[in-house]
Amino acid sequence: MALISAWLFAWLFVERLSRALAPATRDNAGLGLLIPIVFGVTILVVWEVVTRGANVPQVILPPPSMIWARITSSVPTLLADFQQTFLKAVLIGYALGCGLGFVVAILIDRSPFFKSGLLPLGNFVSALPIVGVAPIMVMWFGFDWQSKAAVVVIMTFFPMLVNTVAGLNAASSIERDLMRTYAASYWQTLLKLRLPAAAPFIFNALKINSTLALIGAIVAEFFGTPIVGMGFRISTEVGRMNVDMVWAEIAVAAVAGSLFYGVITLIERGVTFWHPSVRGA
Amino acid sequence: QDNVTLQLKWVTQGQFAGYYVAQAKGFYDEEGLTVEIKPGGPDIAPEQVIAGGGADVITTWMAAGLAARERGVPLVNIAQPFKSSGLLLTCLKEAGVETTADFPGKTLGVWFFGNEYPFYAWMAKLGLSTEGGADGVEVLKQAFNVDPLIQKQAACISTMTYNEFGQVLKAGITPEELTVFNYRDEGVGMLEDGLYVMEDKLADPAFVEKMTKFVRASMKGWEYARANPEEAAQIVLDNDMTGAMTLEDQVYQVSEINKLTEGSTGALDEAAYRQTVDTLLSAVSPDNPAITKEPEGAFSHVVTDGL
Amino acid sequence: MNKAFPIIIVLIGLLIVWYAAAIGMNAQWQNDVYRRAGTTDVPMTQFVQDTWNQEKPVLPTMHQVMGELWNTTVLVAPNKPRSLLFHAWVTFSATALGFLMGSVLGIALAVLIVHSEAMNRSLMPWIVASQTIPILALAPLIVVIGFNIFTGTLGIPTDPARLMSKAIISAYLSFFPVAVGMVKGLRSPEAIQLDLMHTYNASPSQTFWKLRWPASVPYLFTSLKVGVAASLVGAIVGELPTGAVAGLGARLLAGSYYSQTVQIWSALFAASILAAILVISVGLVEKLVARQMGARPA
Amino acid sequence: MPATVVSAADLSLTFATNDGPVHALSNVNLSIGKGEFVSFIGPSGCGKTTFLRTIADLEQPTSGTLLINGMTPRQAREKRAYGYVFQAPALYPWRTIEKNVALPLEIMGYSAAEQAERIKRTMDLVNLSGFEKKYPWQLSGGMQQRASIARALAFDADLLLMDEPFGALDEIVRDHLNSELLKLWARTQKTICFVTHSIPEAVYLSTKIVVMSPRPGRVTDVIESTLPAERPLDIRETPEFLAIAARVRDGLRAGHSYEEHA
Amino acid sequence: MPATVVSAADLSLTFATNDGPVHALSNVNLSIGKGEFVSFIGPSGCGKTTFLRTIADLEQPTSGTLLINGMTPRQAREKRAYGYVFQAPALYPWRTIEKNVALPLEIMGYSAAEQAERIKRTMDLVNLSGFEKKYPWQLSGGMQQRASIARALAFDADLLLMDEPFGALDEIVRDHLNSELLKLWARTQKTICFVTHSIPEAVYLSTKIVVMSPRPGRVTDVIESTLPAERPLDIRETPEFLAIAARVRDGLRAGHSYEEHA
Ligand SMILES: Nc1ncnc2c1ncn2[C@@H]1O[C@H](COP(=O)(O)OP(=O)(O)OP(=O)(O)O)[C@@H](O)[C@H]1O
Ligand SMILES: Nc1ncnc2c1ncn2[C@@H]1O[C@H](COP(=O)(O)OP(=O)(O)OP(=O)(O)O)[C@@H](O)[C@H]1O
Ligand SMILES: Cc1ncc(C[n+]2csc(CCO)c2C)c(N)n1
Ligand SMILES: [Mg+2]
Ligand SMILES: [Mg+2]
Repeated sequence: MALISAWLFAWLFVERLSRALAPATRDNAGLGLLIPIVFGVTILVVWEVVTRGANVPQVILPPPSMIWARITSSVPTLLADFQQTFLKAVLIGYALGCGLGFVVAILIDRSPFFKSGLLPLGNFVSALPIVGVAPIMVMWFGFDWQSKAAVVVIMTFFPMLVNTVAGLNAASSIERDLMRTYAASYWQTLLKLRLPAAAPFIFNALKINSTLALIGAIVAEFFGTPIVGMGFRISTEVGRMNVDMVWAEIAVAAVAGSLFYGVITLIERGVTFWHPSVRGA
Repeated sequence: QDNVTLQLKWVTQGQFAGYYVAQAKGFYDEEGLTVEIKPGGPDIAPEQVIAGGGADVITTWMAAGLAARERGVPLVNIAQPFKSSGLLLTCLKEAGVETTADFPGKTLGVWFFGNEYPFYAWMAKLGLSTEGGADGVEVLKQAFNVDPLIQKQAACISTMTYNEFGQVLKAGITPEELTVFNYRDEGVGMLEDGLYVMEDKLADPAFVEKMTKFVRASMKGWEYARANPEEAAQIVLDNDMTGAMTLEDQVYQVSEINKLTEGSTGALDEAAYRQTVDTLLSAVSPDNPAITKEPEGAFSHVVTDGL
Repeated sequence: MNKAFPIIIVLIGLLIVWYAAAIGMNAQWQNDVYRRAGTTDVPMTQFVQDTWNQEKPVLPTMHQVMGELWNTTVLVAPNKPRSLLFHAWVTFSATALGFLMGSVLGIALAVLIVHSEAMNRSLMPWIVASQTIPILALAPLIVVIGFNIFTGTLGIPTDPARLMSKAIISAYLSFFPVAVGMVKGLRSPEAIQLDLMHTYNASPSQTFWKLRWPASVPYLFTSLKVGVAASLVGAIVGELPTGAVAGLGARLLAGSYYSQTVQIWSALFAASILAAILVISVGLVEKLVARQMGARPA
Repeated sequence: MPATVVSAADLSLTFATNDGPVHALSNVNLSIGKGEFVSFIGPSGCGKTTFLRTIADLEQPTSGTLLINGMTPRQAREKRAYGYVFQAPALYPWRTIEKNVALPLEIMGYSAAEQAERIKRTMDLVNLSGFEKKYPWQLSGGMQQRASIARALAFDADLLLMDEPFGALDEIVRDHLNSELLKLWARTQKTICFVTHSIPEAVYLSTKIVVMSPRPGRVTDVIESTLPAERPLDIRETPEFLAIAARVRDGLRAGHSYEEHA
Repeated sequence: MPATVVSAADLSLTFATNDGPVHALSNVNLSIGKGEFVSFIGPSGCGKTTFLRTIADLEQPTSGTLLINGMTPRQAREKRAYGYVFQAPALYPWRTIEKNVALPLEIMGYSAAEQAERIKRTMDLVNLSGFEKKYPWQLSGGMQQRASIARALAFDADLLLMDEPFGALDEIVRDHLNSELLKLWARTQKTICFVTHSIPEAVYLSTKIVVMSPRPGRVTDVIESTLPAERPLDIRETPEFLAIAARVRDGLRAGHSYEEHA
């Protein structure tokens, strides 16, 4: 109840604020950022008050101030974990997984043979449960980040596949007809028409995958890892009742994931500037 | 009828045979108790569950229980059905481990999630760094199976006498091929599977009464399991909802567990408690701060006195 | 070209790779076995056969997995814990419930975001952040505390409560792809199509139902496909914290505690088959709806 | 003197684009009375569409004032003061033709019976009976354009904004629709703003012809027609008609010569 | 006698739709010689676009034969035998206008310098200089249409298929482009198939006028123009011109009367 009313309050405040700022914020990134920040700060304050006020045991939910203290005092650990999980497993797995999904989508698109041969298999890996896959990957690729990257590849593959396949069908028939009149080759049509038209879909997948990759890498670390990494830290510190450290890692994950997502959104805005959803109606 | 919720530290298996037997054989009923046994799992911290009000009593290892106590969950040991510990470090001779002197430079698999305290205490005692390198040991967070040993990804892995060690043997590796370190023998043994409740509840005589009945029935269950290991294994199997276990494994497990519960009246042996606390306090480090100061009131005989 | 033909070819190719890999990956263990038994001079055919039929192989073979699948579906009553169908059903019900909740939530959020700038600015960053929180870290919290609230405060019986806690994780994972896709989809109408609504002074709800919603359908279905797969992952992950309950996730985990590779793989296959069925079902609905909406055949 | 429906004073509109501002409208002054039929003619890109869109509250003027029935464009739009035929058909691809025509009727809450009746009437008017159940991509370009005209005529707005509605139609249909439009106009006393590229069409239909020229978009001439209200098709051969047409053509040409040296 | 570029014999094309078949083309027989300028005129929906699309290998005939330069439409397309101006502009929204015009040049592998030169020339031709860097949605309807004409003219196909290319243009630009097109045609001896709704335009431009009528789409009249090759704009007032125009109009009207009683 308290949480809901707090959220409502925060939202109302933000609504007012964004109304007031609406004309001004159009092109003002600084003011645009203000709104989510105000919203976030409100939530944090309420969180602090509730956990302290209601005396919630810290092993269940520590207050933000305590989490912050933990973050500042554990910078080297957090940094090492971040490097292990994000810079290695996530980024590499993400690149490979998205790349693979994309390539398979093109293969499927390219030949009817692969379309009926690979697409069903694609569906098949869509939900290969990370729980089952992670131990197998550890078995195959060892304890280090490689096995986590492999899990990330599997997790990010399917969203990319589905979105690219859908995107490649997004070009309108008259736009395709134009290419036919030029007797454009498959690759020319792909490059100059169908990929640009597919871009909004592809970016969808890139965005979804940016968060999925992080989840995948962290969860995969629950199934065997060297003693570094965000997932390792989370699972270990829960067992040690250091819930503040858990939340510190979660905070790092949230910030890293949001930045990752934000960067992709920025690239999306640049690349699909022409799409009505970006052009703004 | 009184209701009791018991949160286990791990999944349904022979390790908890006493409780399942007590339930199946009606020992709880006889005491006027309705007991719900909640299986645990790799990410269930019973300490968290009881702090959140999800259980009346939990089983956990003493090191984890004391650690939780220091972090604001006032757990109190009310009974200790496991007299001795079953944690082993199992190594392949082939990998070059015969004695503790061979550890430097090796990769060792360790269970975390509150199970790592004995290991760190041991390494502290041996004066080995856990940061890897030629003078230290490389630590792996081991999943809860024996794959790393069988696939030779680690020189040593953690096992329990009653479970993983059996798996290693069953996989065809002979005892001659193995070097086995028992934590107890290395002087870093710690009390396992005890029963813990929240301190404030013990102020309520009705609760103490309820727990007394619970412990009494449970100990009866353990006794029965020792007398009828096969039947106990079958009872455990009946309670396994995953359908993944085999009777053979559980029979082995129950019979091994019986060795650990042998001789326990349920009451905590204060000498064993001291040894656990001392080991933990001897190995305090920033990496491994299970506890940093002498615990106060971490156990109580009020329940077992009433047995 | 016959539709089944390519699948068969691809499958055969895959099988060849698979069996070849099985020889390689299981060889080390097999050699150890021979060494312990003191056997020497094993003929190649025998060696290959042995690597394909180990009890706990690194990589089990197709026939082992299929055999296990057969044993645990056809040969066991479907209401027994031994039966994979039983576990698949448990997982499926959480998936379906979670998918339903997740899709509704995802669509609702997308609608709010598209219609209110304040929502867009205040919600979107937090929705993203919510997805970067590793669910497994929260899963115990949800399963444990959620479960307690359901059974304790709300007085719901154990089984539905467990279902709900899993469904919540499932929904948590699936709402995001749906929300992201639908935000894009609901913003995809061309300016001129929106202008038309503007000239009619259509209310936001009219614009939504008559324009934004139908225009977003291609995005909706791609999102739903990803969403349903995510739901299944969520349901399985939700079965993790409590290792010994029913469901494919619990089965996988329990299998892994005893290194029952064949059992793990068969559960993995069961999960994948379930996923494929779910995704293909969404695809079928998509085709139906597209036809209903007069889509131009490709 | 009739009430003023549209009055623009010093209206300017500038688009900001990636390579500099485009002055689509510059100091437009114009007033359109109730019941007038005003044609807009001018070289491509001179701002005709932009002006109509501004009236329709689809673009916001950069400066100047614009009043519709004494209200702001926004208020007028909210009162559903006008029907708009866009330059492109803008049919919704997931609706059949008849459902596309029904769209504004649904939105404005007409009864089912009323809808059916109006759909039938306007589909007949634009000669599309028999194609009710087809989807837009199954129609030819001209048929799509006619469907969009039917859609705008299906409900009764007092002001009609039509952007090259007959551009994709052949002479015969065009003549037919021209006279139907005139009949409708005479019967209902609607005010009509009509963009066209055909000088004869402009002269034949209008009470007032607005000639525009580009870069920046301006009104260069406003010609009040002296033709009688009653206009048979062969009025197009009268000297009076030809005189007006010549004046329009001159205005147009002037705009072009400007463009050609820009 | 010049070589035959397009020859259709008993060509029929039927679309299957949700509510029954649509006979878009029915037994069309037509032959177009090299260097001819053929206009297609007919009521909206009579199959003009469909016929052009069939020539371009974008639709497959249901029956009959169609040969382009003695080849199947497919082979001809693969040889890049024609340039096509669609009825709708079909510009790619992610490309600027100049990049849209460059599209076929890129595909056909022209050098960068050649591309720049051709873009400049055709953009000038359609009067779009100064708009090179704009995106399609920043242009008016007529400007988009002109951009699509520039795109089709940028490369040198011997056969031009133009579907109402000047529909959205005003008279002045239209006259300008008409004469430019005639010049181009005279200079290069291209074969041009040209769909239009304007009778004067058809008569002014063509060596042959094909009149079509709908449901089912048929060719009802083929008029060989007797006008001289050299055609100043004022040829449109000559009796000969008016006579041909009258015959076209009659053909058109006949098609319509048919439609009106269908
Ligand atoms: N959204 C826009 N962004 C930038 N510039 C625009 C936009 N819309 C129109 N313009 C520019 O405004 C000018 C006027 O365009 P408008 O569409 O009003 O012309 P028009 O008179 O309707 O022409 P046509 O007869 O070709 O349809 C043009 O130069 C065009 O490029
Ligand atoms: N893809 C399609 N599916 C079904 N019917 C179609 C399709 N394309 C065209 N038609 C039908 O074929 C007939 C001829 O259409 P076409 O586009 O060739 O006409 P047109 O002569 O170009 O007309 P306009 O002058 O209006 O462009 C029309 O009745 C139309 O409804
Ligand atoms: C949460 C949790 N994880 C691991 C152990 C250690 N442990 C003790 S018994 C057992 C199962 C195998 O026998 C394992 C892994 C534990 N106690 N609790
Ligand atoms: Mg315009
Ligand atoms: Mg056409």
